[in-house]
Amino acid sequence: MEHIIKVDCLKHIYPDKTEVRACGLAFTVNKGERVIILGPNGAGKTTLLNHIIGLLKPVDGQVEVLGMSPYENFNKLRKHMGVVFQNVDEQIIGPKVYDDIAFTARSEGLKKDVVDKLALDIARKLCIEHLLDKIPHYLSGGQKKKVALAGALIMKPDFLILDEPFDSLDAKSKKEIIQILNTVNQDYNTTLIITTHDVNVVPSIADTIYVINSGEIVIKGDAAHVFSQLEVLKDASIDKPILSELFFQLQQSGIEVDIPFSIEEAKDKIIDMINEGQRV
Amino acid sequence: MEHIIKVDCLKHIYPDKTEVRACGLAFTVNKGERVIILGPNGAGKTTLLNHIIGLLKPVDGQVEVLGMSPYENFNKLRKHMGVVFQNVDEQIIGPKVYDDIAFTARSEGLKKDVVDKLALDIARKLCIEHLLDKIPHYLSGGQKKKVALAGALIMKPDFLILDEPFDSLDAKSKKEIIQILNTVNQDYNTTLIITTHDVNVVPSIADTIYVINSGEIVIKGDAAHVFSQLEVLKDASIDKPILSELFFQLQQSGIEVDIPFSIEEAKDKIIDMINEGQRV
Amino acid sequence: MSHIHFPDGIIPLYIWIPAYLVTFGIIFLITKTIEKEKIKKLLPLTGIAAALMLIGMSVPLVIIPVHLSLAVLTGILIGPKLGFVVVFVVGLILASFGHGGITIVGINTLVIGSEVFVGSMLFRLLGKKKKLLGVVFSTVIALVISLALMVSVVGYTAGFENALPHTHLEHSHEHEEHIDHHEDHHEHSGELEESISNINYLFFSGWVALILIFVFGIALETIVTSLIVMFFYKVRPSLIDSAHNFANN
Amino acid sequence: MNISDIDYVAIYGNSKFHNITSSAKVIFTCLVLTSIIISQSLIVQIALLGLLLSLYKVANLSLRIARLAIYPAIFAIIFAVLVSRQGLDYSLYIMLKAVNAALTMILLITTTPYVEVFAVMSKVLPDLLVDVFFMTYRSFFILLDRINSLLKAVKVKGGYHPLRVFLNIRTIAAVLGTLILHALDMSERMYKILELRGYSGKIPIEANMKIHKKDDYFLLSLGLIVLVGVVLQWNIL
Repeated sequence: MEHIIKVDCLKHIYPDKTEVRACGLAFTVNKGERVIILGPNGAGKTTLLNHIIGLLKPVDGQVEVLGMSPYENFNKLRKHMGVVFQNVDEQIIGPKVYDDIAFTARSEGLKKDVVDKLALDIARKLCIEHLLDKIPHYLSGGQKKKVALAGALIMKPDFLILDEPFDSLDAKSKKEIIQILNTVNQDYNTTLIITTHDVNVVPSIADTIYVINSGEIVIKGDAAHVFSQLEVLKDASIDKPILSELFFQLQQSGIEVDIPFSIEEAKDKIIDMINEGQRV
Repeated sequence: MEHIIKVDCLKHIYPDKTEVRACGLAFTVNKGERVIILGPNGAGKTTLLNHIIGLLKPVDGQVEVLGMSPYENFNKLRKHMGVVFQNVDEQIIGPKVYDDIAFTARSEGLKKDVVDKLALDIARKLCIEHLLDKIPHYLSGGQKKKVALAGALIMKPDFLILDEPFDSLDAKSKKEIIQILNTVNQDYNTTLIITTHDVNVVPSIADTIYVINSGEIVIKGDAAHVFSQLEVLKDASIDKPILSELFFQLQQSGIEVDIPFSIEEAKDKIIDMINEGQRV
Repeated sequence: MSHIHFPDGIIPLYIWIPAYLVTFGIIFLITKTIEKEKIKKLLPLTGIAAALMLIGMSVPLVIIPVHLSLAVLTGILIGPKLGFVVVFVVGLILASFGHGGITIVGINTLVIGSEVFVGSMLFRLLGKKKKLLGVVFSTVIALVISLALMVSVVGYTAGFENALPHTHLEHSHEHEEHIDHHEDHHEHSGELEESISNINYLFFSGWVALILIFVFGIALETIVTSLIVMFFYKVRPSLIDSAHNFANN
Repeated sequence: MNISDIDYVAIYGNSKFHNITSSAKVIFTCLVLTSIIISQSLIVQIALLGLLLSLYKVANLSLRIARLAIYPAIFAIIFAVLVSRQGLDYSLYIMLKAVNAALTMILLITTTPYVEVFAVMSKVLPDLLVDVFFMTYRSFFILLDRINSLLKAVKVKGGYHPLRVFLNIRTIAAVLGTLILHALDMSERMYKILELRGYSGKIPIEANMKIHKKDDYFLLSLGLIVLVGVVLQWNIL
């Protein structure tokens, strides 16, 4: 498969002289892939995203999206991207929910009935039809996130780029958002690039995970691979996923068992062990 | 023990006519207790806190703090409370970190050397001495949280009331804040009242947990009790803690085992089961 | 929009010092008329309004080519009294990095303060029944008045007569008192009559250009202010309605 | 160069000038400003410009910062050429006066954090006004982040079209409307916080303003010499 995004040892210097890097392993994304960028606050996740979006100009290193430099081809590439930043409050531009969802379509100069249809379609897909006439300000956190997501998705972009989409959400909203993202990925083959520091959502949404720690991409792989590397995760002060930690401790107690990454897998492994009656 | 806070079926109506309640089980707090109010976004957690603080006047029901109505005795009770709201940016008032931490002490009219000592003590306790001379908007999220916490703690209040203190923090900062809170609780016997939707932090900080769902307090008890009630938690759309879910599934598979609430406990239980070689 | 970007050293002492004194007098009166208890509530509001105005004036909004002042809007939202305080605070902060002189802050406050006052009072009067028309009229009139004030200050300083072709001779004396270096120039002023009228002509077309800029500025500020007020009507009408009952602010 | 850049330079800049006690710098600024305003001689203005530029060197300030003075320079020139029509010397004099005054203010504000300037001002201004300054300062940075995010979102969503002016204006109105709405809610919350934290009608600050260092005295003497020099020259002429 061809890489539609390639990032190679990026370096960025902010006006206040902070240097942020994304070096280490190469960052590549295939069409339709669901990519998670995992790392603690301040690791450089958002800087990496902003380079991919084309909002920042790399001081050093390379970023390529669809074979182009995103910074220099911002207006061309913008149409391929849907972006939701971390704080939804700061990106929903009202007055009504409808206005925000329709924003990009309207800005493209599409006709009113086309815009209406697009907005209604995406609102239906995200089950927020009933919110279209509401004022965004009074919505709950989860609802706002869905509105921002609908606004990013209205033009059916090739990539969906999300910065900490699960932050501040309760369990239910988190699950809903994950489900929406997976549906969108399947139905439109949309590539997902998502940053998060919440390790527990990862297995349910990631094809590939990049772990980034103080500007270095230190692990790349699927959930099973990443979550077995407890030491590297610890260095990156990433929450050890609870199951990995439990099974790691079992290993330490002398039990021979692989580390699972879903509750079902863990249950099966435990039942097997009990059945075998392995003595410790 | 005597209840220092009592809330009984509270009802509040916001200007936009939204009605928020905190009914169901009675909400009581003892001196020195660490209380967690757990619930999804919009369940009424913050409303409950605002009543305890005395910022809202109940339309119906009763709130008592140290035997008084907090709304009517706001200025008296204020001095017993340290409060940190969800958005710390907005509550750091002092132009420099030191000014902010010292704010309450100075407003009380204490002498300079007393204020200095209090501010330095609390800054040391929270390991933010090196920040005292900084200007707040250059701090990271986790640092701001600690500064706000120091400002709330300077007068060694009887209660510390925190609204979603773990929101948006990564694993490392979360752990630091939890440790600070537990230390403060032990050293000063400060009563903690904390809202959160993050179920995984609960075991490490809660004596008593109240689960609140659409205005009803539906469960009250310690971690072991609360986390065994998976059905009620599910109704409240609260994340099932991963370990509880795992052991719940083991139970469903016919294994007789109690639900643990820490990784160590889970590990021991699994090892026991393996040793017993209980057949399934 | 009529923030005077005038640097220091042009407006004479006998104008800017009294302007400062009057400004302080007004601020003193304002703080005296607000109840102490209310100050707590109004402090964050005032600070935030000033921050918003600073953002309007100093942050390039990228997608439209000019800065906004948001003065009338501020007046509508927080009333003329606090609006005046806000204008002073903003002026002083802008002056701190050369966005207008430090000596001009008093004059600026009075000029833009009048814009806030006229705008918010007119809106109270006119905005009750016809919302859109009310805000458009209030903004335009407030801007025109403050512009007129500004032009008078500038004009007075420069000497209005100066702008008119036949009075430049009388005026040259005024400057002789000020600046001794220039006597030689003015000795030949008779010979230079012709070229000076040319300059006057240029100067006149300068005024035309200036007026066009003013009209553009007024139009833009009015449109944005009206759109924002209408935005609030849609989103939170109570905000604008309360502007009509601001008896105490 | 905007307020947040200036703030950054003032706080994180490191030079002899940055280290001088704030109150000394404020007094120095007042002395020099007075000199600039009362002096009527081109030569003196040129000399003052020289002095200011060497102080910029001492303070380690880049040209990017001095560029802020171009703005008043242009306005002064417009005034001098279009309005006064007094010839080259006078135009130069007016321009230098404006530039010098601006450079003096900028020197102060890029070497002294706003917070400290406000603290010095708190000795002469009424409490309420000083508190408004502090509140403005805090809110400005919070709201600046917000509007930058909003503008970033507009950019990414394709909300900017160079040729569709009315669309742009409508967008900016929606952006500002959204920002103001958030800001007003924030003011409600800040009010509650002030109440809770026991705000007594004055934000208590500690301003370490005692002039004590050698450099403090040096700067003050420099300011005095400048002023006396200008006054003497004035009297002689």
